[in-house]
Amino acid sequence: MSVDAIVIEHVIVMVLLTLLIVVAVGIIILNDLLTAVILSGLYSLLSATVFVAMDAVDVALTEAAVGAGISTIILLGTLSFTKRVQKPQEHNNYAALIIVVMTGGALIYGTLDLPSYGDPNSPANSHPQLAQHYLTESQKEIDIPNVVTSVLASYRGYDTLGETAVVFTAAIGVLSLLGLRRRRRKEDPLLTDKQQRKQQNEDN
Amino acid sequence: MFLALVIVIILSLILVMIRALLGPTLYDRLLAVNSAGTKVVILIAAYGFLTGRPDFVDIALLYALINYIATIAVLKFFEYGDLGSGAYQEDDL
Amino acid sequence: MLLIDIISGVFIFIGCLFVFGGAVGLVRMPDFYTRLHAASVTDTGGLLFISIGLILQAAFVFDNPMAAIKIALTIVFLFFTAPTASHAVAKAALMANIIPQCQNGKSVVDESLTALYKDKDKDLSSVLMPVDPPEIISNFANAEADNKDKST
Amino acid sequence: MVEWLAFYNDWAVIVIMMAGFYIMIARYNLVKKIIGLSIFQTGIFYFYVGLGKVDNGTAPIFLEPKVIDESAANVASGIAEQTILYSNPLPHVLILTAIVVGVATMALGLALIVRIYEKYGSIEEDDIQAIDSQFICQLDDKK
Repeated sequence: MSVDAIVIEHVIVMVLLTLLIVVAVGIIILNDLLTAVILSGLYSLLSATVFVAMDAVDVALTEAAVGAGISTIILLGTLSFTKRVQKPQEHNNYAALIIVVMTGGALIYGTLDLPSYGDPNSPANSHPQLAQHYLTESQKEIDIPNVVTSVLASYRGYDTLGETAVVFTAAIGVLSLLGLRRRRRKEDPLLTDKQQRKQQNEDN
Repeated sequence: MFLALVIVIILSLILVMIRALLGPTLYDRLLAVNSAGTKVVILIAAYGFLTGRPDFVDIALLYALINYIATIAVLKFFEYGDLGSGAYQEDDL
Repeated sequence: MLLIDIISGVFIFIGCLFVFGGAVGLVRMPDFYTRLHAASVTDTGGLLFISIGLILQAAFVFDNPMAAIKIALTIVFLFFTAPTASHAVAKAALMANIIPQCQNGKSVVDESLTALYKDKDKDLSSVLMPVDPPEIISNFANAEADNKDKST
Repeated sequence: MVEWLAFYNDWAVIVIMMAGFYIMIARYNLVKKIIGLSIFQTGIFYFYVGLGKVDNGTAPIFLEPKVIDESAANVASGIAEQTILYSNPLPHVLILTAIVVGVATMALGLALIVRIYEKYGSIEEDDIQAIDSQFICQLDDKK
């Protein structure tokens, strides 16, 4: 690849990140919660594209399965148990805006010392015992063509074990909060005809 | 060729996003997101060709399936106000 | 190799036209159902043409038959799922009383149609027939009369 | 490339993070807060993965040697003997873990929101605080 190819890749990542900013601002502005959930699905779609453009294909796979699939569905499940409409807020929260702008300014000041995007000689990419070791030795030591898999399952296997423990704890927490109980069905006169018919069908 | 394809798809993605952000009804937004999903599938496939490694089409394959599942889940929520089949509760749809 | 490039380029160009036209239609069309028409039809068609171009490239230029098979599977899945999703969106919108509109913003279909559509016990054959032309004309005449009343 | 454009990705990531942060602290709706949390998380993911990106590199999945020769032959600029570059796999691993943990956190938070709605009948933060303060006032009256 030549220099032009590098520029093209950088520009594609920049455009996709800008689109992500637009979607995030849309989520801030719009008041309907269902709209926010739909837009967060769009956000996950775009974010997986960003991961593909940043060469992180495994992350993109996980984001596709987890971000676009599971998050949307559990958010919708929550909305079906709670209200759908957000209460409109009267005032803009200027204190929050000031805090956010100050934090962002501090972070932007911090980025000025970072290595530029895609720098092959940055400390993270050229460390001889981490990245370079994984890239050069893992084929001999573990013999899996996908380096991410070998790092995930072997070099950093305890990380994965801890992750599994966290997910297990979260599952226990969700189950103990929501339980396996069934919601009692109310005989509500306001049910629409269609739902009543569904109910009758189920009773028969 | 692949560069032109990627550019066209990103442009149409921007147009679709305009509809998703402006859409007057929820169904417009949902339609736009569904359409954006199809475009993202093409974009991921084309990006693999652009960078010279077309091995990563299986991400696009996964996306084609996940997008369908998400759309159907949202529509089921629209229609019944619920994701499960047991409780039909009245809510402010 | 050059021949394959030309053929796949033509396919990808046609697909790009479809996709971009569909996106423009999604923004420009006035009504939900016309937008649905613009988006869903062109997405499916554009995906088909672009994927054929990519399959040709993967199989002959990149020499990677596995990628070609994967793209073919993507076509198969999306041809099952995309029309189903479009149909489901349209059905949900009809259930939510979003009514198709015609040029002057007046409803083409009577509002009672959607109400009757929800009531499955009734016989739908009379409803699903198109509305009689004289009735539409009289509807428009009434609407114009209303407009004149409002203006005067 | 222009000098300041080298930092554009970092700045965009920071703007995304701050958008999520603003949703979290300025919106009263709890579900919206959770969505803001996930946006904040994805901003951090882009930052990490962007640190691991290497120019001219591909995804860290080893290529067959035959493909290496072909791609080296395809390089028009005449770098014949260049070894193939891969992106840094370590941030990808960390982010894989973080995504799954993030969804677990989100599920737990949403379960808490469902419980809060069952108790309070509202998922707006100010409503919940009003109900709480009312309850505390009642307790004081009883004393």
